[in-house]
Amino acid sequence: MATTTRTLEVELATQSLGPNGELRRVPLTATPDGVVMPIDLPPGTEPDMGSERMLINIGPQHPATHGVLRLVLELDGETVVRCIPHIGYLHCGFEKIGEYRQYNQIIPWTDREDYLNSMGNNISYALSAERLFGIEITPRCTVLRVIAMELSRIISHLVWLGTTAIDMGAFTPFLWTFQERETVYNLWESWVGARLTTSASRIGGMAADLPSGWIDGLKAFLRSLPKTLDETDRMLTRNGIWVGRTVGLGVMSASEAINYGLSGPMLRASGVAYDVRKDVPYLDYETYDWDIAVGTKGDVYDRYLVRMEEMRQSIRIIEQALQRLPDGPINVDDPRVILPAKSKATSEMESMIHHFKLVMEGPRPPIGECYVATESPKGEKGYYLVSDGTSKPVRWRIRPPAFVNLSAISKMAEGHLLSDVIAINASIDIVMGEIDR
Amino acid sequence: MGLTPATKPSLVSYDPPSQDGWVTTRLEFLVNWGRANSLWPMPFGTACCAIEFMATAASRFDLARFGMERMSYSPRQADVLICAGRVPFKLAPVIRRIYEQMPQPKWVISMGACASSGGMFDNYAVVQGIDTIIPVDVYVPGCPPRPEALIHGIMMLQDKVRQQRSISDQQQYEEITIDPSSRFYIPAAQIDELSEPFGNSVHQTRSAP
Amino acid sequence: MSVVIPGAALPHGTPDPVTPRQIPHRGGEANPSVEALRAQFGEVIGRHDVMWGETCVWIDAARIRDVVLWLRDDPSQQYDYLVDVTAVEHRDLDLPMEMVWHLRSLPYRRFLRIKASLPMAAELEVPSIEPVYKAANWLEREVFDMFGIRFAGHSDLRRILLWDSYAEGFPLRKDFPLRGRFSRSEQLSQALSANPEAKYSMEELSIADAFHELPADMRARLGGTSTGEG
Amino acid sequence: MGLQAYLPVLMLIGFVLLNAAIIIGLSQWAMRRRPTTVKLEAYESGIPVLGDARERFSVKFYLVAMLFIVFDIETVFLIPWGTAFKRLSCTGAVIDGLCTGATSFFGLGEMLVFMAILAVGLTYVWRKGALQWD
Repeated sequence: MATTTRTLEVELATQSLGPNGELRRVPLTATPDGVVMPIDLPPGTEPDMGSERMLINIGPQHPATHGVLRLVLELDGETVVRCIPHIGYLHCGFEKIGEYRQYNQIIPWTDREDYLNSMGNNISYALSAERLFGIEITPRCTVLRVIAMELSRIISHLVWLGTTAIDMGAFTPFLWTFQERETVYNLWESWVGARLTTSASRIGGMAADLPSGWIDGLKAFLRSLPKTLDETDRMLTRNGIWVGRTVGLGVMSASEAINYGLSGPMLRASGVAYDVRKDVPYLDYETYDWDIAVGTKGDVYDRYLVRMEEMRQSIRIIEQALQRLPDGPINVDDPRVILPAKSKATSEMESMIHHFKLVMEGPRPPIGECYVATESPKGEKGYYLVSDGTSKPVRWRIRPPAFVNLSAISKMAEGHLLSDVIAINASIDIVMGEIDR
Repeated sequence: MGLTPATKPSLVSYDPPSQDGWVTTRLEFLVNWGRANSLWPMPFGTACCAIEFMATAASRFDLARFGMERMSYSPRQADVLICAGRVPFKLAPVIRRIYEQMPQPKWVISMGACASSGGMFDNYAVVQGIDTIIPVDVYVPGCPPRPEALIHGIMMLQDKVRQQRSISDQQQYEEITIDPSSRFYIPAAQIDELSEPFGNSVHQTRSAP
Repeated sequence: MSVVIPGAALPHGTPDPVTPRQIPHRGGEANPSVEALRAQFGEVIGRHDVMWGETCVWIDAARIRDVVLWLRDDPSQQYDYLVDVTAVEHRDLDLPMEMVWHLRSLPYRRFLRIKASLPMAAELEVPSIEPVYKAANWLEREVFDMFGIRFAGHSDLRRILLWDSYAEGFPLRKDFPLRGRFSRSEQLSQALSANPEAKYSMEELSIADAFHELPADMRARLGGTSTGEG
Repeated sequence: MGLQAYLPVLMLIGFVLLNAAIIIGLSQWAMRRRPTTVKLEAYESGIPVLGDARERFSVKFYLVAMLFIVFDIETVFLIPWGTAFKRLSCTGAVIDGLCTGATSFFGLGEMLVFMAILAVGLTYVWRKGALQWD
């Protein structure tokens, strides 16, 4: 998209920041008749009078930005000439708070960061903390965690499907998907007590074991979900408006997608069959029989198909996991991290001291660092923990998949129409809590 | 709900304190009834509470029963600003500007612990309660508040709207003037006092063990 | 449209990866790329260790771009996926600050962590790897925003999470208090009273200026070289 | 007698104007304006606006508007023709809905000629590519 001289080929990259981060402006030189000429443009060049450009804000408070993302678009009529994303409107200092909390106290933070996939984040953090402690979890806990992560993937894709359909004018899928999501809310609530901010995992186990009747509730959900998926599929997949608005939009080729660091459905839609569950397996994912959905062209329509197929594969995984769910303890009996049973803690003296010491000081990992990647609905979600032996981490780094996926939006959006930018932004499945941390 | 006796929800009865004319009280009753049952919310949804707000607006906890299913994303047509989620300092001028651009009569519901008091985010980046920036009518506790809790907050707001003397007392709708230098509604000392850490959050700033 | 299969470059018989069990705290066999790096770059590569099954290589910070470029383009390495760029500052301040790069090779299914230590006294400056990986653009901007480490050769180094005229410094540094340096009312008043152009980057202001859309007072403030505060 | 025939239309116009006057008048009377500087500024997702919307737009928007007006008026002419169709295509007088003379194709033919002329215009515009958007 060649920018005309009217768009002022001034140094668009701003090295204009002072040593401690305050803004230094690049001075603009204006010729006598008020035409602003860039510094190094030879004088006398006649700016061609293209049609006027308009700068508009699809700003923090906008129904189509899925949270508080702000896109500044330079429009030529209806075509987007340049798309400049501004993020940080939900920056709440997660990583800073992580250095002031014990390892088990960070778990409530993980489900407020990517609040659509809260159970998945809890377990992903627990996995990286357990590797930092060098703990192997019990078989029952492994299978339970697989069920929880796949269910969390399904409900995250359901919210994405509902809100993307609203962005393109179809309101009813939003009500269907939230109806399904309410059933999963009931399952979470009966298991952990909270609908959205579950904080379900602990280092070395889970907060609680399944209540009775939970498996039947899950089986009922697994019967009703495919019906909703088929209904939405019948409504959207071959719908003329949907196809017309999504095919050929925001195309990313395979090599570009890898270089931009995309991950998850964004990467697989561009034809790269990389899934953390298959390539860097955890929780025995390699023993389940399921396959990855891979797109071909890498446009918004392929991302929609990949996510719909992923939900069906998640159902397959959950059904296999339900068959192999073993009995047995849910917490590993490692006194460094797991509290003694309540009955022993109130009756025996050293259990009480152990309970008090563990709660007051928190578990202490050996000195070291580790990075564990898991497949979150947005992409490769990883927690990089650095410990210096004390009970509070030195560094709690969240590898945000949606943050890296969103960094490619200006490449995807430029050249399309204004309404296509909304569709492309919805296809990236952004959650601002995770992007701004 | 818990400790204080529940306020008597006055759906129909209306007893104006002073002896206004019969016409103005009936007209006020009609205006308040109209406003209370058709509050158009402006969902200022930032974080997890926004997802719970969507669940409240969806078909199971249907907000349409309270006349609020018509979401208005522009402040020009909004009656209630529902701040669902935490507000960082970078977002403070945005929510302040949107509140100022809403026409009177306007109300604010602060949904969730993070909007009401900064919640668990007692750090450098988050506003410790949006009541330091904009006047708030109803605080809904919870993290995130259950849809029933939000609906209870909305019903409390409807009670407040029903009891307002909308025609006879025009002063209550005057726009609050900003102190031009610091652009605050309330004095800076009060903001510092409101944002003081409380409870066990007082000594959470030790990074070492 | 051919599908890119990770692990394609591995010899045909290699088994599929499995969930790692009983990972040793230290030791364990290192990533073959370490020897290749030593052969290629010699003394630029410092020590390496294997922590919880992940190989970590220490290098000289100034040569990061050539190392990463070679790792990506060499047919025997093919580290084509940049996972993360971040920094770590330890609690006792005489330990230097560490830059951390996480790389992944999709064809060879390998994971490598590259570290470089930056002495605190010196100017925190590291060559940017944005020319090698486009993903590094925002990741490096965030490390600059949170730690104050400048990246030489970055196309658009600005603050990404906090607003450009944020005056309290760099939040993730250990000397930065948890609740910020200023009082709450001061933070709030600075956030609320920022001038309108503080909300736009230089790029948008120059575009608007090219079309004579800048209001007079903003143009006056911008015309001079004073900061956006005015 | 002539006015009598137009009574329904005039009542309709009167009611419409009365309705509009009531709505606007009542709200003007009851409303109290409380303008503040920020409230009068433009709303753009909560961010101060840069530049204004009065821009010179490319000509294709104007072109599409003109095409719409042409074919919209074509449909407007269809309506009176439809009401008078029975009288047009009946040689004799129409008595309470029945045609006394022989039916002729005049009514239909007349409209087909009208449509054909506009169809020529449409094909010209279509081939020239004015309907192609980008």
